Amino acid sequence: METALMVLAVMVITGLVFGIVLAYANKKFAVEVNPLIHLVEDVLPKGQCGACGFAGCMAYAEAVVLDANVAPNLCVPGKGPVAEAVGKLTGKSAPAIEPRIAHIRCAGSVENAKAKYQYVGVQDCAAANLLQGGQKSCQYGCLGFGTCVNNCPFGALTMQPNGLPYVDPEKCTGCGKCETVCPKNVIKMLPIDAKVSVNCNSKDRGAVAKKNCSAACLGCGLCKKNCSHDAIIIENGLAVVDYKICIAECDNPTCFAKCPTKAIEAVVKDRYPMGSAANVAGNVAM
Amino acid sequence: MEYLTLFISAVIVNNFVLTRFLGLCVFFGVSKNVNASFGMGMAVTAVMTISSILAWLVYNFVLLKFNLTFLTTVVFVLLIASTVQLLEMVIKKHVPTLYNMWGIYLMLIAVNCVVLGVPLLNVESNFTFAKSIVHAMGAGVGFGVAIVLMASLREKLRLADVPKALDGLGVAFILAGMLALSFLGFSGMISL
Amino acid sequence: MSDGQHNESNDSIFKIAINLAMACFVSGAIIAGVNFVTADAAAQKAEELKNDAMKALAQEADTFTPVDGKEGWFVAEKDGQMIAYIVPAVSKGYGGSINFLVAVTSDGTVIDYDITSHNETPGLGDKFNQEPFKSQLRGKKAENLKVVKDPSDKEHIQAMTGATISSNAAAEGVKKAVEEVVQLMGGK
Amino acid sequence: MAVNEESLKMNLLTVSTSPHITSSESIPKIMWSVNAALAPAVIFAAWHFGMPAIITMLVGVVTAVATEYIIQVIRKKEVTINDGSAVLTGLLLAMCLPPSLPWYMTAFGSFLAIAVAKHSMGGLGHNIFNPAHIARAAMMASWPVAMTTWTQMTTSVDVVTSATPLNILKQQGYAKLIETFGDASNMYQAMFLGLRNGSIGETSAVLLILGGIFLIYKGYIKWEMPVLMIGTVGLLTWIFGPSGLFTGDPLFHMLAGGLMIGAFFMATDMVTIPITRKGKIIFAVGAGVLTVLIRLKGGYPEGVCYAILLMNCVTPLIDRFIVPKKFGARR
Amino acid sequence: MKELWSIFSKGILMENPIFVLALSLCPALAVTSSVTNALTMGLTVMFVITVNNMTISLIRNFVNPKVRLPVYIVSIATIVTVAQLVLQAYFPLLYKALGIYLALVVVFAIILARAEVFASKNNVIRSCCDGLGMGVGFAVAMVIIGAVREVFGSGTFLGYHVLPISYDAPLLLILPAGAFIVIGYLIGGARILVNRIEKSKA
Amino acid sequence: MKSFHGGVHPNDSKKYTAAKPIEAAPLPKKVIIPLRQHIGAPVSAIVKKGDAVKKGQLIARSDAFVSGNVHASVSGKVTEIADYPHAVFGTCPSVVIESDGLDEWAEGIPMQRQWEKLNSKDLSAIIREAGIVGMGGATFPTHVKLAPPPDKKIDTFILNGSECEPFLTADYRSMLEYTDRVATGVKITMKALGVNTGYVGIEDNKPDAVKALQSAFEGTQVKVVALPTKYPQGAEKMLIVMLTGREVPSGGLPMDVGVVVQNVGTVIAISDAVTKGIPLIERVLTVSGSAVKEPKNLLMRVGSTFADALSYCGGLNGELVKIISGGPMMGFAQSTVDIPVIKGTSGILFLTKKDVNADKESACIHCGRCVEACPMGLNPSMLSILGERQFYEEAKEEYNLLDCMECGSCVYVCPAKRRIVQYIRYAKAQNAIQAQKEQAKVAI
Ligand SMILES: Cc1cc2nc3c(=O)[nH]c(=O)nc-3n(C[C@H](O)[C@H](O)[C@H](O)COP(=O)(O)O)c2cc1C
Ligand SMILES: Cc1cc2nc3c(=O)[nH]c(=O)nc-3n(C[C@H](O)[C@H](O)[C@H](O)COP(=O)(O)O)c2cc1C
Ligand SMILES: Cc1cc2nc3c(=O)[nH]c(=O)nc-3n(C[C@H](O)[C@H](O)[C@H](O)COP(=O)(O)O)c2cc1C
Ligand SMILES: Cc1cc2nc3c(=O)[nH]c(=O)nc-3n(C[C@H](O)[C@H](O)[C@H](O)CO)c2cc1C
Ligand code: SF4
Ligand code: SF4
Ligand code: SF4
Ligand code: SF4
Ligand code: FES
Repeated sequence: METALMVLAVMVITGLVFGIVLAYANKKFAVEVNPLIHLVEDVLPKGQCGACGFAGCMAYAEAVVLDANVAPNLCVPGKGPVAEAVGKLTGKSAPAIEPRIAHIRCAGSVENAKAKYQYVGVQDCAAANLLQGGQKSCQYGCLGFGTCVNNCPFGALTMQPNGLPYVDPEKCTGCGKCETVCPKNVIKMLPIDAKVSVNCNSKDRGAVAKKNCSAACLGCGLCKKNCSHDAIIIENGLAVVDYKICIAECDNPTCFAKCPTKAIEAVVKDRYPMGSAANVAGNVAM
Repeated sequence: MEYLTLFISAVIVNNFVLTRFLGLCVFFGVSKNVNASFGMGMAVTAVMTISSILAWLVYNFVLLKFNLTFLTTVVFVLLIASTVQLLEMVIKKHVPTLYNMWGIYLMLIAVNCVVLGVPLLNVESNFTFAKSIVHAMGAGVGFGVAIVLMASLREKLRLADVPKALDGLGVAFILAGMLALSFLGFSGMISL
Repeated sequence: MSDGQHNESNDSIFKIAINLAMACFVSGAIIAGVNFVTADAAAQKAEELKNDAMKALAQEADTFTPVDGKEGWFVAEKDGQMIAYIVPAVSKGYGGSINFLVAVTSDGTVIDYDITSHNETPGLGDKFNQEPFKSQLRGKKAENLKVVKDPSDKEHIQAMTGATISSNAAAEGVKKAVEEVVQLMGGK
Repeated sequence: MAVNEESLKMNLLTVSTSPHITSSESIPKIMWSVNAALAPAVIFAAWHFGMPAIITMLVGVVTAVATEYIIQVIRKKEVTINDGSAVLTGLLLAMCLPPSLPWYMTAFGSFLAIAVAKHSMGGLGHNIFNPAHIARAAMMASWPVAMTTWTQMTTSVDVVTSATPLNILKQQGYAKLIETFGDASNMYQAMFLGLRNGSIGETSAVLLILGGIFLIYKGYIKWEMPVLMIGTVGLLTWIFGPSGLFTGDPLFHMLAGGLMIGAFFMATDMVTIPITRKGKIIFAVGAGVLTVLIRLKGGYPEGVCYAILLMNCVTPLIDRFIVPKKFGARR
Repeated sequence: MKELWSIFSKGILMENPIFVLALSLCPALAVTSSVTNALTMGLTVMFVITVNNMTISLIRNFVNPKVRLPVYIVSIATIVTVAQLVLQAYFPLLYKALGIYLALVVVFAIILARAEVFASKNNVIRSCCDGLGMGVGFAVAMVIIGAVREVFGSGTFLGYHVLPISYDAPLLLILPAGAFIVIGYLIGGARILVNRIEKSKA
Repeated sequence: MKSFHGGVHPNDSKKYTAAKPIEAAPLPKKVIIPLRQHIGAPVSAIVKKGDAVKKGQLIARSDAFVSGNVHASVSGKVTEIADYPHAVFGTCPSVVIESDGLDEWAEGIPMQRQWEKLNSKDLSAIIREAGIVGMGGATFPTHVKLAPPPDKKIDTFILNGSECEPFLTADYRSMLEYTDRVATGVKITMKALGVNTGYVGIEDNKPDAVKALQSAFEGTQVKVVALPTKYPQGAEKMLIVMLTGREVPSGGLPMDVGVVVQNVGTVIAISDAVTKGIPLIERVLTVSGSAVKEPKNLLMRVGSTFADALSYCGGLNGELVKIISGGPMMGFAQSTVDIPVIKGTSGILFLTKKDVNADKESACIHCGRCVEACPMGLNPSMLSILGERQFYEEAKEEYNLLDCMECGSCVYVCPAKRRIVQYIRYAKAQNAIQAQKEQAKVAI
């Protein structure tokens, strides 16, 4: 019994002493850490892709909490739900972000596009690009060393045997990392419900483009003529689709039918044409 | 001389991390970066020395006196946790850069095997007050040496082509194993 | 710290301290309770264990009585007749100190020994607590407690292969115990 | 890469970044040269220890190469067993083992060296520890008895055959050592030529030195490293002699154990040592100091292996602090 | 029910405390040289973590946030001390075998981590499931490590010879260095497994 | 003489052309004159398609100070102004002139001028007008170097006659055959700079050039020094430290230590421009390599193509795998022969497989050869690894990425055949992009 009392005494005294010390210290040394930051960070998908424009998820969380000017919907991979959650936590309203997907604007596979020299060196597009713009005759085309593939934080890209990357629509979050690392500017983000896509990035004149690559957009304007909604313009010898008009007004695209090089194509049912088996086969057959 | 032997033994021959397996969570958690590891080594040394002193006093003047040795665990852990928390608050307030470097790991010291284990070993081996302090400091320095070495190795491996499955923690363990193998060279050098 | 508490409570220092003290109080109560229940059993078990250990060393003995003035020493008696001293000893091995409990007859012959704690390498040095090494030491006197590496020498103790240091330590620890007993007897 | 194969067929010009010419040195050339430099010692060992040594060396090399091959196939990496580095690791490991070790121990060690120490870190160039030494240390820990059992030599020259000189020194003292060999000059001679017991490849100092000189001449190793490491060992053992300061026998310590093979062939493994010349010097001296520390104070008679491993541990730190002097830093 | 199962099961592999979360690594090395020790420690931790999770979940609303950590620690320490006392009284040999690590259960990060991350935000039943799951995951991991080390390092399992007597066990596995290396590869293996499962789910 | 740290000793391969006197190449039928032949602001054409031009006529200029005028190198008709392949930039807008075969000088050229009477300002103006840029390879506009900012006191001029690149012998032959023009050019430059101390640094594998210049500079303040043969002896930082003992600070320019360095070709051009009023329209270059039949030193018009050079040299001999504009250590590999010669083209190499080493790259084995070879005291091994792993910032902040002059010594010695220079360029490029982004952010 005596032991028991001693135990209780010791424990209670210990508890009291540390309680007082800690509580006092807590008051004395308190530092304001905004717990919101952690909450926001918890919500983010932690891909650390930087699509938000900050150095990783933590940095964005900090910025969005502390800086009133930082919008809550900057996280692209998180899509709507994350934007909403961040908006709720920070009390900022979150306009929906438009879902998008990476699109390879090049059909210059090994078969279609000529090489101008044999490259020996570091297997990286940006590095190869420093040598006279890379080994392709077409100076706008995909170099095929897969810098985008290696940089996709979500593993959505794979390199195909034909030397062009393939975007897995299931995995691509639309973060846009690949767009920023591609030295040739081949990748562009496409609205997720786009109906047609131009698979070329060449700003060469038609004859030159054709000489360099059999799948090039020649800038001939047939698609423009065939579009009844004026959604296509020819810019620097390249067809450009205005997706605002295209998506809103067109429900039966016909523009691509006449394209002599199939540089403009319908986006097939699985949302995305490039690299699909049929598409590769089509390119080779030409 | 006796103290020196004790110290050296705790630092290298019986290194707490590599042969006694104490404090591994922090050892693996923080050893990604040499600078942070160096700081952590110092922090552990400091915390361990302070808590060993307090623990020795409490044990010998309270617990032993009243025959309450079965309370050792509870009292020690509370003592250490509170000391660390106090330390954390002080550092956070006054040296924020240091705080940022260790981040959440400072809290991990509070509940870290080596920090509790050394005071426990001290009382278990009936060390005198002075010996306890030397032992604790030796253990802390040993921890520091191990974690800094580990961090430098891991910084080098960061650039290596490590198999994917092993990258990170797996290879860190294998490295620790090799570090321990190398430290076997010191074995038999000092026996207590 | 991943604390999700938004409500920064402004409780007084005292209130906070009481909170912790309460926890400690409950904890103390539980521990005291459990201790109350187990203390006797533990003490009894410890006693039993000790007796068992000593019994294992001096199998014939039926009672063990502590020796005055010699901490940790016991006299093993059979039918009131003293047959051995049970003596603790320490020596230095490969990995640190080794603790022994040695049963020695009054004329300084080893009956048996047990190693109660050591830090030798498992599978190597720790074989000194197993047969056949152990049996080598039984029946030996102080002058024969010496490690040699010559297989033909049956007078002395054969080193365990690859663990000469541990072998030496075992022999030395036991020898120390024997010598102390001899000294005690001689001093009488 | 598909892109390049295609362009190759079309006979296009090659374009790459400057420089467009390189020296003729290559990794295989270096590795095979080191193998060649070891050849005299290998042949001597085969003669000196006979069949058991030959088997151990074969098992070491074959296991190492096979392991490397399998791992590279599994990891879908280019198979580089022809570059000679796996052969070298296997061979060096075998040369640091007692001749009549059971074959499965050698195989275990060789596997460990390649699989754990080398390829788990990423393969050639990425390993932090000397694979052969990691394997030896692991084997030492695994089978301490077998690893310290020294058997008959086929060419024994009336010398004790059951222990290595360092073992005799550690366990029976210096006087016994001299006694074993007759007199001191006999001892130095036997040890210099290699007519003594020990690990397979470590005994013949003269052949190892010859191999080392070849490598220095080829520029594959820096002369400072072996010289400083051996010199440090000599100096320290002389200073800290058995009966007071400056009473040691430096010559004995320099010739004994694995110091020669360690200093010429293992402390010089560029993958695991500092990159700068100054760093290499620090490494060599440090390894020498640790060798002496372990020999004189440690639990083992020999310390070269652990000394090198311990210096491997600090190599990244050395590289961090010992950096080349940059041009233009001085005004 | 399904939810509880998923709370329970995640601790076993997907969030295994040792192989995946890398918490509580000390016991995973220190007391796994034999399966018996590993199992005892595993069960002890399982007991402590479960009881503690329930306790914390019960008292979470009464704890002042400023002393949250000390209170949690007191709770854990109490449970550990109880376990200590019981083991000491009824299983003294096991008590001795676990040595200082038994007291150190208090500071195994996994226990506090579960208290902080899970139990302090969930009700008793869920916390109990979480604790059990983590505890089982811990125990399983311990036993796996122990089995590898014991079988290959001494040729026995639970003390019985499972490999031929002629098996010349490499002591390395029993030593610290070997323990680190074994766990390194086990972690690698677990990572491959976890990735496979995640992939098959996706 | 204590040499600078590092450097390498590649086979100098100068035997192909060292003994061959400079030959003037026949007049090309057509020249392609790129509008970017220098570092600095681009120039714009002041002629248009169809215009008739004379040799030496100004055809493109810019108002920017750091820029270089461009002149017609033959007389004839402008047939096109369009993008053409370029040895350094890939493609570049160029003026194409079809030669009329008459090779007529523009009005007022050549003329006679007493340079001794001109002051430094006039000299600079003439040099600027003549479109002279550095002919050692970097093509930095020469008049800019001759007009240092007032806070930089220039006290020394160095003529870079080291020509350390293998294969190249153009400077060597020029020093032997155009000794007087070289001497005059040096004197003019020193006057323009207002300095009295001059050095000529020549590698000691060209003893006759040393002798020739020694007698040419007899009795002047200009010292002709034979330097140990070692690549990159000709890099200006190495040259300066060898001749004056001054180390150009990290990130600095020669003028920071009071020195200006010029190439042999450049001073010849200066001499011609000042004494005869002839702008820079032709240069001496070496055509060599084991894939050409008759390697030669040629005097070629700017704008003639590599194909012209090849045909003057007897065509191909063996399988061509690589064409290099410049030397093998620093030059640029080309993908076609239709590349125009520009002011900075010091050599054209046609190489076969045996010259080129295209072994596979492997991981760095930390042998340290590159560290020992790097004249800039860098750690190329680390730079390449960091580049490979995309740690550009770390390479810049902690491993002095930007100090690398891309001399290629490290790659030359690397047994793992690591493409260190490519990694370095890549890392530099990525850092530049990053810096641009940062600036853009600040601007917003
Ligand atoms: C990992 C390891 C553990 C060892 N443990 C012991 C040990 O517990 N006891 C011992 O006497 N020797 C031990 N040794 C061996 C000693 O270092 C030394 O080699 C041995 O005692 C020499 O004895 P011998 O003459 O019997 O071969 C160990 C060696 C290693 C590598
Ligand atoms: C951006 C830039 C500015 C320069 N400014 C000067 C200058 O003001 N004065 C000068 O004498 N040289 C100047 N230089 C030229 C360098 O000193 C050097 O001659 C030129 O970079 C070519 O050297 P290299 O062939 O060794 O690369 C400049 C070079 C660059 C790239
Ligand atoms: C690695 C390297 C090697 C060089 N070698 C030479 C050379 O051999 N001869 C030369 O005239 N310039 C060489 N240069 C260029 C010089 O550094 C310097 O730019 C030039 O001499 C300046 O003269 P310029 O402006 O008249 O061309 C080299 C530059 C570098 C970076
Ligand atoms: C001079 C020299 C020494 C070497 N020494 C060793 C050695 O001691 N151990 C080893 O495993 N490999 C050695 N190697 C081979 C090679 O570096 C080794 O396979 C790598 O460490 C594996 O990445 C050596 C190579 C050279 C060129
Ligand atoms: S899309 Fe761009 S980054 Fe991707 S492989 Fe093609 S060129 Fe490279
Ligand atoms: S494919 Fe591009 S946009 Fe899509 S997830 Fe990968 S990096 Fe982001
Ligand atoms: S290229 Fe750069 S890193 Fe390489 S040796 Fe030259 S200066 Fe050094
Ligand atoms: S020369 Fe090549 S292999 Fe050697 S250290 Fe440099 S980069 Fe690495
Ligand atoms: S269990 Fe985490 S530090 Fe020991």
